[in-house]
This record gives sequence, C-alpha cells and structure tokens, in this order.
Amino acid sequence: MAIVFADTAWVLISSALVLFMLPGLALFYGGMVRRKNVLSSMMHSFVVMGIVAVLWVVVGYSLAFSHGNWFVGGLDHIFLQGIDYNSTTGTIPTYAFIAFQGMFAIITPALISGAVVGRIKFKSYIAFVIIWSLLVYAPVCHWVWGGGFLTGEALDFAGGTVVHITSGISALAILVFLGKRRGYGVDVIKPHNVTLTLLGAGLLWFGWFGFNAGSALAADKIAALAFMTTFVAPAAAGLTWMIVEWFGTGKPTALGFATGILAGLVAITPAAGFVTPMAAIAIGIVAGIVCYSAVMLKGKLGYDDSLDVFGVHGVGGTTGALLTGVFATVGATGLLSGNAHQLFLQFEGVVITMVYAVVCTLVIGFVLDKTLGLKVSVSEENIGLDQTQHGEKGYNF
Amino acid sequence: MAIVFADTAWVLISSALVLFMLPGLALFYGGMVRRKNVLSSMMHSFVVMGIVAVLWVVVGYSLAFSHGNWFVGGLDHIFLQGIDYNSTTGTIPTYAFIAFQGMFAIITPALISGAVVGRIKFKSYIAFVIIWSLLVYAPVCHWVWGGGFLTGEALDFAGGTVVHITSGISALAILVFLGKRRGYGVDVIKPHNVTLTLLGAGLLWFGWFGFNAGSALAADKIAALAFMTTFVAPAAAGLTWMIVEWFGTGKPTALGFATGILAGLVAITPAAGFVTPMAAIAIGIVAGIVCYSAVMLKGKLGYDDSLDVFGVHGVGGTTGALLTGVFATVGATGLLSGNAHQLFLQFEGVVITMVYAVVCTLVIGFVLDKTLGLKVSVSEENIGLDQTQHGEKGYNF
Amino acid sequence: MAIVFADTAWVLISSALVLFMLPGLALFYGGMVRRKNVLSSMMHSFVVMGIVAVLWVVVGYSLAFSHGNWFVGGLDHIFLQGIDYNSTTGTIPTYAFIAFQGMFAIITPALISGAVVGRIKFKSYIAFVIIWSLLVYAPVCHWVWGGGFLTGEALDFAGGTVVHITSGISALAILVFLGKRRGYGVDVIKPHNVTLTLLGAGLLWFGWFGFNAGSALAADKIAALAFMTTFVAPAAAGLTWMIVEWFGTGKPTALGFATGILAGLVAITPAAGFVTPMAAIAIGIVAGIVCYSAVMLKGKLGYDDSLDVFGVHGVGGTTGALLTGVFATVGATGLLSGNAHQLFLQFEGVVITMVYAVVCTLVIGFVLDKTLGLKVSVSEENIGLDQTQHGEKGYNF
Amino acid sequence: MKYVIAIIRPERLDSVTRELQKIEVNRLTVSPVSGYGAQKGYLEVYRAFEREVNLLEKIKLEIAVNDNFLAPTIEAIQKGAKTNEKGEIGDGKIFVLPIEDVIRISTGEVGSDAI
Amino acid sequence: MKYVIAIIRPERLDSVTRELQKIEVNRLTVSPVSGYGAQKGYLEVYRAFEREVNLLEKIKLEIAVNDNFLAPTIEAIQKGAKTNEKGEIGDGKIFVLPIEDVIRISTGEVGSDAI
Amino acid sequence: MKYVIAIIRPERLDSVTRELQKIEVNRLTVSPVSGYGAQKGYLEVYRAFEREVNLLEKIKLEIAVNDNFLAPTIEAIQKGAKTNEKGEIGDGKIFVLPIEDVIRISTGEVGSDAI
Ligand SMILES: Nc1ncnc2c1ncn2[C@@H]1O[C@H](COP(=O)(O)OP(=O)(O)O)[C@@H](O)[C@H]1O
Ligand SMILES: Nc1ncnc2c1ncn2[C@@H]1O[C@H](COP(=O)(O)OP(=O)(O)O)[C@@H](O)[C@H]1O
Ligand SMILES: Nc1ncnc2c1ncn2[C@@H]1O[C@H](COP(=O)(O)OP(=O)(O)O)[C@@H](O)[C@H]1O
Repeated sequence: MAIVFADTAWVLISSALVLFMLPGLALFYGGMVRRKNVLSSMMHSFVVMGIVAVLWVVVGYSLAFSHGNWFVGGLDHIFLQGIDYNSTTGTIPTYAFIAFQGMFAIITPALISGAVVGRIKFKSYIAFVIIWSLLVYAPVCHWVWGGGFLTGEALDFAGGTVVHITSGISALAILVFLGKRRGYGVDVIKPHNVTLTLLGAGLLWFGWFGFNAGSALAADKIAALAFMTTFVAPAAAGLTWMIVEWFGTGKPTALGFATGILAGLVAITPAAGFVTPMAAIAIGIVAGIVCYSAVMLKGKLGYDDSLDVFGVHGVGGTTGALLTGVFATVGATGLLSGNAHQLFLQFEGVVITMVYAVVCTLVIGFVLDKTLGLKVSVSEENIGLDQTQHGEKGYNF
Repeated sequence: MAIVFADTAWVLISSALVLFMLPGLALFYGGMVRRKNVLSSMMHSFVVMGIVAVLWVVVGYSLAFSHGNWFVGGLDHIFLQGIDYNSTTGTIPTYAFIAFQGMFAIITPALISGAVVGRIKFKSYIAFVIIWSLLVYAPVCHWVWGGGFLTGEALDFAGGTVVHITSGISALAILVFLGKRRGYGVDVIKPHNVTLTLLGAGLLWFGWFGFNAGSALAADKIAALAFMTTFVAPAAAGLTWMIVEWFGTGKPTALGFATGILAGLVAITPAAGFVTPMAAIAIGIVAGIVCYSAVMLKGKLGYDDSLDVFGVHGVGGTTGALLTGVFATVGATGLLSGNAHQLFLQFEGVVITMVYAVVCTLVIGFVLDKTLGLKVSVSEENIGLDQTQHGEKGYNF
Repeated sequence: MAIVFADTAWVLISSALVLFMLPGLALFYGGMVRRKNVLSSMMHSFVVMGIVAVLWVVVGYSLAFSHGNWFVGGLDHIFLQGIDYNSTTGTIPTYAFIAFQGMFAIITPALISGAVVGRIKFKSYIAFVIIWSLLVYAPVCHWVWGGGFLTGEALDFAGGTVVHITSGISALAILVFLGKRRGYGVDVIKPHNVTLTLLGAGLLWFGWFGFNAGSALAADKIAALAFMTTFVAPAAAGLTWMIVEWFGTGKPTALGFATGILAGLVAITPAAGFVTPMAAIAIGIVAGIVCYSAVMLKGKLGYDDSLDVFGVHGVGGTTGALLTGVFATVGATGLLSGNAHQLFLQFEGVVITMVYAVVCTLVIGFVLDKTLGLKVSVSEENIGLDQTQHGEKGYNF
Repeated sequence: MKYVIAIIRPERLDSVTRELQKIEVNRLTVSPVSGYGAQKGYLEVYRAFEREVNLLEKIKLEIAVNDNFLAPTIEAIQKGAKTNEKGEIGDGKIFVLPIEDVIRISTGEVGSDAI
Repeated sequence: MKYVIAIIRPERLDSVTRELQKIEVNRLTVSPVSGYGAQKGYLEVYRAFEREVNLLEKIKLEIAVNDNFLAPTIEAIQKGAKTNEKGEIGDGKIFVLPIEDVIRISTGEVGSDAI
Repeated sequence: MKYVIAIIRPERLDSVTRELQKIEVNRLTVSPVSGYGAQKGYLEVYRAFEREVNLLEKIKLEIAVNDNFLAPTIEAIQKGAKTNEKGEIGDGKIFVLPIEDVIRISTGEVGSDAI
C-alpha cells in the first residue's frame, strides 16, 4: 500500500520527540536526587534507551504486535523477520510504526526508576528492565493495542494504561524489596538541582506532544485534537497543583508546578484523542488535585517512592483512564454521553493491568533479590551510587 | 474543507517548537540571575505556560481571533464554543491554529519577566500576566492578525510588533513601579550560570524556526524562505555583536554572542517571510549593532532592565519592523522596491502599539502596586525570591 | 517544479534538528572540560553557528553544490545568486535544501573543537574554522554529494566521510601544532559536569534523527529506514561500550555509555539509508568495540585528543564507511550482497579524504601558528580560556 | 571562644542541626567539601584512565562558640553525625581551633557577645 | 599574623573587596557557604514535606593578615558588608584566628613576608 | 596538632595528593574556592559593564596533622603544588593554624590519636 508522506513525517518526528523524553526524564529525576546519585539516576533513563531499543527489534515488537493469542503476540517478527523497508502499517512504513512504538517501550520501564533511585544495584536494574519489558510491557501492550483481549474495549489513546499504570503500580511493588533510602522520613532528602528538574519537565512536555498527538499515527484532525488536549490539560493541572499547594503550605513551589504539569500530561494520555479541550481542562484539574493528594499521602504512609512514580504515574494514569470513560466524545462515547458501560470497561482495564503488573513485579523482584540482590550495601548507599556503581562523579572541580 | 496533512504536521510540530521556547527562555533568563533567584526567574516562564494556555482557550483566542470590531475580537469563541475537531482554518484544523497562536500568547508576557527578576512578588506577577494578556496582547494581536485595523497594513510575519515590541516596551514601563534591584549600578550583578544561558539560547533558536517558519501556516515555499532567514539573520547578528564587543571591550563574550543571536532572531521575526536571505543578513547586522548600543546605553542611563528585555526585544523588534518596510520583496514590497508607503505603515504600527502598550502597562502597574504591591521587601530581596516566594532553593547539597 | 509539502516539512524540521545538535555538542564537550574552560568550549560550537551560516550562503554552498569541476563547485551561486524562494531542488524548495546542507557545514568544523579545548586562541580558532570550511569541507562535500569525482562511487548516506572522517582526522592533524594540555598524562583531567555531557548526548541523538533520516530529503520509506537504523545502531553501540568497559575496568560509566551512543551514531551515518536495522545493530556493535579500543589506545600513545574526536569521529566514521560497503542492501549492494567492489570504493573514498584533510589541516595549522599563533600562553592556559579569551566565567556566586 | 570545624556526612546534616538546636546553638556556617580519609574510596574511571580515589562528598560545619558551649556543642555534633549507635568509618571529625576575636558586623559587638 | 574569616552577604562581596583594596589588602580567598543565624529563615517546601529552614546563602572570605593590618582589615570588611548605615540582621560576622606560620609556595618565603 | 590550610591551583590537586600519600598523610578535606592575590587577573565583561577582576579558581586543602607531621606535610604540598621547578606566581599559599582538640566522631577518640 502506498504510504502518506505527511503521516510518515509526522510519525517520524513524533518518534524522535518521544525518544527525547528520555533525556527529559533523566533530568527530571536527576535533579531531584542528591548530588552523589545524579549520574546513577540519569543512567537509569539513558541505559534503557540502549537496552530496550535492541530488545524491541529483537523480540519485543513481535511479542507486542505480531499475530498471537489473546494474551501475547507471537514470534513471527523476531529480529524484524518478514518486515523490510517496503512494509507498511496503515498509511506509514512499518519501520516508522516500529520505531514509534519502540519509544513507548523504552520510556515505560524508565519511569519506574524514579522509585528506586539511590539504592538499587545497577546490574539488577538492568536485569529488571529486561525481564519486566518482556513479562509486563509486551503483553499489556498486546492486550490494549496489539490485538489482545482489551483491544477495542478499554480506551487508551496514547498509553495511560499501557505506559503509566503499569509503570506506576510496578514502582510501588518493587519497593517491597527495596525499602526506604537511609534517613528517609527523618531527614528531608532535597533535590540537588531543581533547574535540571524544571528543564526536564520542559523536555517532557515538548516530547509528550509526539507521544500523544503522534499516537494518531497520522497528521490529521485527531492529531490536532490530541495536540490541543496535551496543551491545555497539563497547564490546568500545573496551575491546580500550584494553587492547592499555595493554600496548603503557603508557598507555590517550582517543583510542585512541574510535578503538576507531569500529572496533567499523564492523565490526558489515555484521553488525548477522545475528548474536547474543555474536557481536557477538567481532567487536568482533577489530576492536579488527586495526584497532589496522593503525593501528600505518601508523607503520611511512610513508604519511600522516592520521586513519586506511583503518586504521579500510577494515580494520574488511573485518573486519566477512568475520566476517559467519563468524558469521551470523539470517536467513542463515555459516561457523560450516556455510555456508562465504557466507564466499566475502563475500570476493568485498569484493575486487570494493575493486578497483573503487581504480581509480575513482585515475582521479578523476589527472584532478583534472591539471586543478584536488589539493594546496594549501606556503605555504598552512603557514598552514593555514582561512585560505587559507575566509578565516577557528576561534578568535579 | 479538507485539511492538508503536510500543513497540519508542520503547524503542529511548529507549535511544539514554540512551546519549547519557554523552557529555553527560562534557562536563558535563569542563568543570568543570581543563584538565589534562579527558580523564581525560571518560574516566570514556566507558570505562564500554565496560566496563558488556559486563559487562551477560555477567552484569549476569542478576543484575538473571533469576529469583532477594529479594536478587539468578540466573545463568540469563549471556551472554544463553536469549534470542534472538524473545524478548519485555512488548510489546517482550527485546533492546530488555536494551539499555534496560543504559544505566541504564552511567550509574549514571559519575555517581560526578564526586566523584573529578583524583585517582583510572585502573586503580582501572576496578576500582571493575566491582565496584560487580556488588555494588551489580545487586542494588539487582533489589530495585526485577527482582522483589526492594522491587518493588511503593517507587515508582521511572525510577531515583531505583536510579540516583541509589546513585551519590550512593557518591560520598560513596568520598571517605573519596580525600580532597580538593590546594589544595581554599584555592584556588578553577574550571571550565576552562563552555561544555562547558552543552552537557553540554543533552545530559543531551535524553537524560533517553529515560530517564524511555522507562521507560514503551511509547509510551503514561504515556510522554507522564513526558515532560511531565521537561519542566517541571527547568525549575522551574533557575529556582529561579537565583533563590536571585541573592539569595544577587548573580549568577545559568550553571553554577548548569545544575546546577539537573540537580537537577530527578534529582528527577523516580522520580516521572515517577506525578505531574501541576503536582506536577512543585512537585518541581522543592523540588529546586532543597534541592540548592542541600546544595551550599552542602559549602563549609562541607569535604569535596571535587568536582562535587557527592552534593549533586545523592544529595540530589536522595532528595528525589524521598520526594516521589513525597507527590505520586503516577497509577497509585499518595501522601500527598496519603491514602496515608501510601507515603511510609513510599519512606523505607524510600531508607534501605535508602543503607545498603547505603555499606557496599559502603566495603568496595570499602578493598580497592582496600590493593591497587591509589586515589589518584595528589602529583606526578601536580599534573601532571594526562591526562598521567599517559593519556599525552595535551586541547589542543595 | 511543484514541491511536495510533506517532504518540505520533513526537511525543514530535520534542518532545525541538525542545528539543535550544536547546543548538544556544546554541552557534550562543555561538560567534559574543566570549569575554567566551559564557556570557551561551548563557544567553539556556538560561534560556528554564526560563522559558517553566513559563510555558507555567501560562498560555501556555491563551492559545494553549484556546477563546477571534479574537485570543487563554481561561484555561480555566491550570495545565493540565481536562487529565489521559487527555486526547487528535487521535491523541496532550494532554500530548504540550502538550509539543511548548511547545518552539516556547521557541525563539521565544530566537531574538531573537542581536540583543541583548553589551549587554542579564540581568534585562531575562528580563522581555522573559516579557512578549513572553504579548503576542506566545501571540496569534500562537492566530491561526495555535489557532483564531484566520488559522487555515485563511495556511498555516504548522511556524511560519514564528508562530516566525520574529515573532522576526526583533522582533529588529529591540528594537534601537531597544539600539543597537550598542561598536566595531561600526569593528572587526570576530569569532566567538570557529566550531567551536561549526558544531556548533550541526548540532544545529539535527538538531532541526529534529522541528520540521518532528513538526508533522505523526503518523508518516504528511506527516511523511515534511516530513522530506524539511527535508532538501533547507537543503542547497540552504547551497550557494547558499556559492557566492554564493565569487563575492562569493573565499572560501567555514564560517560562511557554516552560516548558509545555517539560512536554508534557516527558509524551508522554513512549507512543509515542503505542497510537493514539488523545490520545497523551489527554496525553499532563493531563501532562500540573499535571506538572504545581507539580511545583506550590514546591513553597509551599519549597524544592529547582531549575529547576523543579522532577516536570517536575519525575511527567511527571510517568504521561506518567501510561497513556500509559490507552491509549495504537497500538501493545499493555491499560485500555481503556479493559486491566486493563497493567495499573498495568505500576504502578509496576514506583514504583520499583522509589524506586530503590531513594535508590541508597541516598547512592551515602551520600558517596560523606562524601568523596568529595557535596556542595560548602557559599562564592563560592555567587561568583558563573563559577568563583569558572571553573575559567571563561560567559560574558565579 | 572556640572555632569548631566539623566534617560530617551530607546525609547527617539535618540530624546534626536538630541536635544543635536542642542545645540552642543556632548559628553556624555550612559548606560542601570533599574528603579523603580512613573511609575506603572507589575506583574511578575516565575513558582511558582509571584510578583509586578516596574523595567523598562531605559537609563542613563551622561554629564559633563560647567556651562554656564547647562541650555540649561537640556532644551534639557527635550525636547527630553518627550513622548508628556504634558509629561507622567515615562519620567524620571535629576540630577545635582557638578564636581570638569575633565581630558582629551589623551591630559592631565584639567578643563573646558577638558569637 | 591573623587568619580573618568573614561571613558576608553575597551581594556585598563587591563592596567589601572594594574597601579592602582601598587599604591595599589585595589577597584573599572567597567561597560560597550557607549560613544559619539570627536572620530569620523561611519555610521550605518539598513535596510532602515542609520545614522552617534558616540556611541562607552567604559568602565566606578568608584573609591572612599581618598584625598591623588586622584592625584596618576588620574595619574595611565592616564598612563594605553593611547593608546600610545602621546595619541589618544577617550582615554577617568576622572571626579572628591566630596563625602560626605562612608559606608562599612559589618562592618558599615564610612568615609575615609570605602573607 | 596543627591545622594546615593550603590554597593551590586546581590542576595541581592530583600531584599534591600524590605527594601527600608518599608521606602517608592520607586524610584531608578539599573544597573549591576563588582567590585573589598577586597573580594578575583579567578583564571581565558583562553586557554594559566591564571590570578588572582577580578572582581565580583555586582549591583549598585542609589537613589536620600531628606536630611531627607538620614539616613533611608542608614540604609535600610545596613539592606537589609548584607549577614547575622555580615556581610561578599563583602557585598558592600554606597557612598553619593551631588546633586545640580533635575528636573522631565514629570512635570518640580525641587528641592526636584522632587525627
Ligand atoms: N586529619 C584530617 N584533616 C583534614 N580532614 C580530615 C582529617 N581526617 C578526616 N578528615 C575529614 O573527615 C572525613 C571523614 O574521615 P574518615 O577518615 O573518612 O573517617 P572517620 O570519620 O571514621 O575518621 C574525611 O573525608 C575528611 O574530609
Ligand atoms: N557563631 C557562629 N558560628 C558560625 N557561623 C556564624 C555564627 N554566627 C553567625 N554565623 C554566620 O554568619 C551569618 C550571619 O549571621 P546572622 O546571625 O544571620 O546575622 P548577623 O550577621 O546579624 O549576626 C550566618 O548565616 C552564619 O553563616
Ligand atoms: N593573605 C592571603 N589571605 C588569604 N588567601 C590568600 C592570601 N594570599 C594568597 N591567598 C590565596 O592564595 C592564592 C594564590 O596567591 P597569589 O598571591 O595569587 O600567588 P602566590 O601563590 O604566588 O602568592 C590566591 O588566589 C588566594 O586564594
């Protein structure tokens, strides 16, 4: 089939934008940790670009998108067998589709890293990323987008469930084995460089336009709609977070605003091409309040989801997935358009994904903890992961 | 009407590029202030992404672009009423047009912040941005691009008048109420991190391709022309600034070069799709000299336009607007093509805009100063705005 | 001829991406030098955007791409004579082509700067960039892409020879006159800020999608292929570098991973649109091993190619050029497809380019050393180039 | 009057200042430093080069105290700076230097009143 | 010989060095520090946590002087460091410590000649 | 016990620590500072402003030593810190201050044992 050049250009640039979110994430997370862990934290995002890119073309893409069963794809396309530069998917070259989807496979495990900074062994992190990508990401991606049992049921425009719920809930599950950073809860572990975090938020938003609007897989009206919602939802969420924080603590922080933007981006992801801009603002406002509350609650519950992966991605992703079932009006209908069933389908998708991701992550965590060991020693944690895991320091004279 | 996919792709990616200028601006400004004000300064750019994005879809877009009178648009499209994802504007979805124009509405007030860093109250800044956006930006945008009385008269390809002159002159006006930073003129208040500023300049240039070439609203020959002029004019301006500074002070600074690039970008903005690349180089050279002189003059006049918003955007925007009337040859004619009248029209546009922006800004400033108060206390200024306005610090151990 | 809008959009955004590599390079290099040289090092990349952009439209483009002889183009298009916004090249406006090619002309000399940081006079650097661009870049570009004697012989999809081999080998040659930094080999001169370097690597990869996939000059299947190979090759190279280093020294460094990514990007450049993704992975793996070895060897040989321009660009570019002759299957054939002759042509292209670039660089270096002087004084080197060449410091309180 | 210089682990800063506040020593100066000592360092790698380094990140506290405050100050620092009950290598050191004079700039007070 | 340590506001660095140059004290060492003192701090917020902190950015000057230079040096610092005529809380402090010896590395000079 | 403060060039840090290790002084604290001294500075330019500044980047070493280690420590620093045989302006200075007490936090050792 002939490809549409404009769609190809759009998906290619969108793919580049999504990959660009990885340096963004590295900065976002890296700025929030202590100086002694900055490279370790950034490497958690960078190394995934290496690992999952290769893994994806070797086997991941096939598991997620080739013809298989209700649960997982087959092995028809391992090593990209049967695909060449002439192959097409929809109106674009299959290679463009594989690259675009590969970027999603990359960012998802990298998101989890925010929960485990400052104490996970680098080699165990690598093992975790590989196994989790195959065991959790590939199947869930197949369920929702690749022809699996949720395809055509739960609405997920750009990955609220596939990306954010899986990563958010897995971040929580892995903490069972990793526990807290030393001093957490007693000392305030403050971000060493908030300018990095702000810049990271900027890169993430920029890249997210590719993430969401690129998910239209065409430079069409739906892409424009998804772009628009990805523009206003995070804006509304950032403002909401800021206002709530201002009233709550007396100060509107830059970090809070940036986190709010992120919460809005997460929440609009599943809805991006299904809702109007005004609904997007509503979703952003709700996400701002709900995620803020989730993050505040952490302070009370005392688990150390260090950079609030669950509070932002898990909670924000769930919020977005459910609200998609409420507000959907474009190309699908939700509760407010009289289709209550969609909300149920959304709920079902969320629950199944959560349970599956938690169980798998617990198993992976257990096995890795017993074999490689997940957590560094006390003395390594004290000195910092940059020196102990990577033999280098972020900053020298 | 059917949309053109290629144009849609181009305007969408251009919109993302323009939004990306905000983190760029945050870095550009943030690097130039003292450590204790870095987050405050960056937040001036970030928070505008939140505020104006929402404001724009709620009412701004309608005021600027809906059918109204010679002065301002109507309220037909508040809350984006009457527009859905099927609506088109020219060859692209209206949502793409709204998003693209929204980015311009965002960056304009953010530019002003460079003049007021280190001493403006955060809540007053927010109030200022909201009021100024409605009172100054929306009408001027309507005049020039939305069907108002300057539409089709003054040439302004991508916002020399609408964006740079309004912000540059308003930056100057607001200083009437804010005065100088403490120690200004006695101590040299040096940039705390020039690498941030350089990186910011890089992001700005990158984003500016979307700003200018995206303003063609199509992926056509005019877009390519505007791209080309946006490529060479800042190059010429940066070199010119560097050479003049080298002769003047004996050293070519990195900050000077970056500022020169910015001056060139500003000056080519109104001209981008109307002039040849060689004319763009001429405009860049003139902008480099004129803006450098304006910035030097500040040292003599003693007002504290902290990061030279007037010197670069006000003066550069004016230079560009007038030179558009001199060099225009593509799709319009200027002085050198025998159309002296165009230069008069440009001049008229500049003067009317300046007067209007100054008057409004003075009024807004006066009211805010009497109500919320514009300036922080001496002790807050000493401690820095990061801690006093936002309760955080840019850098921790 | 009518242009294709989608191709125009793609080449324009690709051009912006390539220009964005310059701030990326500035960060990549700037992070690796000492604090006292950070601005100097960043300016080496920034100032080239100014100089070569102007030089390119004045004369460079004409020398490279206008009709000339086997060795160099003519002067038909100096000052872009004979070209206006209606001119087309293939399916895009000529202005888009000129801009895109101009970006390549910019990044090439900037790459060289990594070898000379911390000791070259700024004015001599500028002189070097101007002369080298005209004497080396323009002719070699003409040979390979502009109708010169290698056009249609040596395969070079996006500049393995034109960009990376010329810059890599010239970096080595110029060291004949610049020698080592003081203390090199005795003290370990460590990167002052690895977060900048990582971010730089991120920007470079992002921009490289424009570099390679944009080189298709159309938003077509070849662009998608080139995108895909530019996605997986650096991933494989980064992983390979990391693994080799891990075994070699016991620690996988972030800097090593980033350097590996870069090596992979360099090596896939000539091959990007000619090989399959699986071949790209093979090229990445080989590049990771070969470039790592080259960089390690430097430690033994004792020359001070400060930031390993030769080890990464020279060696990586050569590896890529030769492997293109091995793996080419799309639109050309290589050794593995039974066309051994192509490998010979690749080899020929590499050798001729290397010899030419070395000889020219030695001559330029010799002349500049005798006239302006290439190296700063011992005391200037001690104090650092930021203060002595630019009169500023990267960081202030 | 004494000038107390303490080198501690960055992660103990909060608990040290907490202990100090309990005894109402609430003036001090903090700076980030790197240290080298009994605590084992790690292999550091930079491209072709690798080397054993011991430079670890530490925090330096400087506290000027009147003589009667010296003992409690030292005790408070010790209490706050210890990683655990028994103390671990790398917990840091305290140096006590003599001060001859102190001047408070804003008021011009001198000597022990100015501390 | 004395070792003068002064903690001042960052924004006063320029005026202090200006005053010092007037009396020809033109050797000193500067570093950024954070301080904690009488000057009220501000609420600091980090996600779920908020806390009153007093750590404010300051500059530390270190100046080794011969005894006859001590008084003018202190005076010059005071003059330059004061926010205004009457002084404000947070303007900083000066500590004077004894020095036993000074060595200039390049020449090997020792004692008061080396200062 | 003495508190040795040395201001050296950043690029000499490695060679100084190497010399110190030879004499088994392997405890010290390092921090980045800026210095002002005999070494000529350079014109600094910031937009409309330009000024002669002498603030150059330096490294500060702090080493607490027992008295018998003082002389070799100073010698080792001098050896490592010199740019070349004859020494150059800007190579830095060493200040020796008295210490009254040292406490090792982890063990509670005090005095010269704790150094
Ligand atoms: N003699 C000394 N002189 C200067 N600094 C020292 C000295 N001894 C220790 N330090 C500082 O104290 C830190 C902790 O000391 P270290 O010897 O590692 O462990 P411990 O605290 O158990 O003695 C060091 O990193 C160094 O900064
Ligand atoms: N006793 C002390 N020991 C160490 N540092 C001190 C001491 N007192 C003050 N400082 C330093 O001086 C700075 C200014 O002191 P502060 O008490 O805030 O105001 P003032 O200068 O009016 O006394 C503090 O931030 C701190 O860095
Ligand atoms: N009297 C002093 N007090 C404090 N610091 C000093 C003093 N003299 C020199 N220094 C520090 O030592 C550094 C080197 O001294 P300088 O006078 O430039 O050269 P030299 O080492 O040849 O004497 C200075 O930059 C400064 O940081």
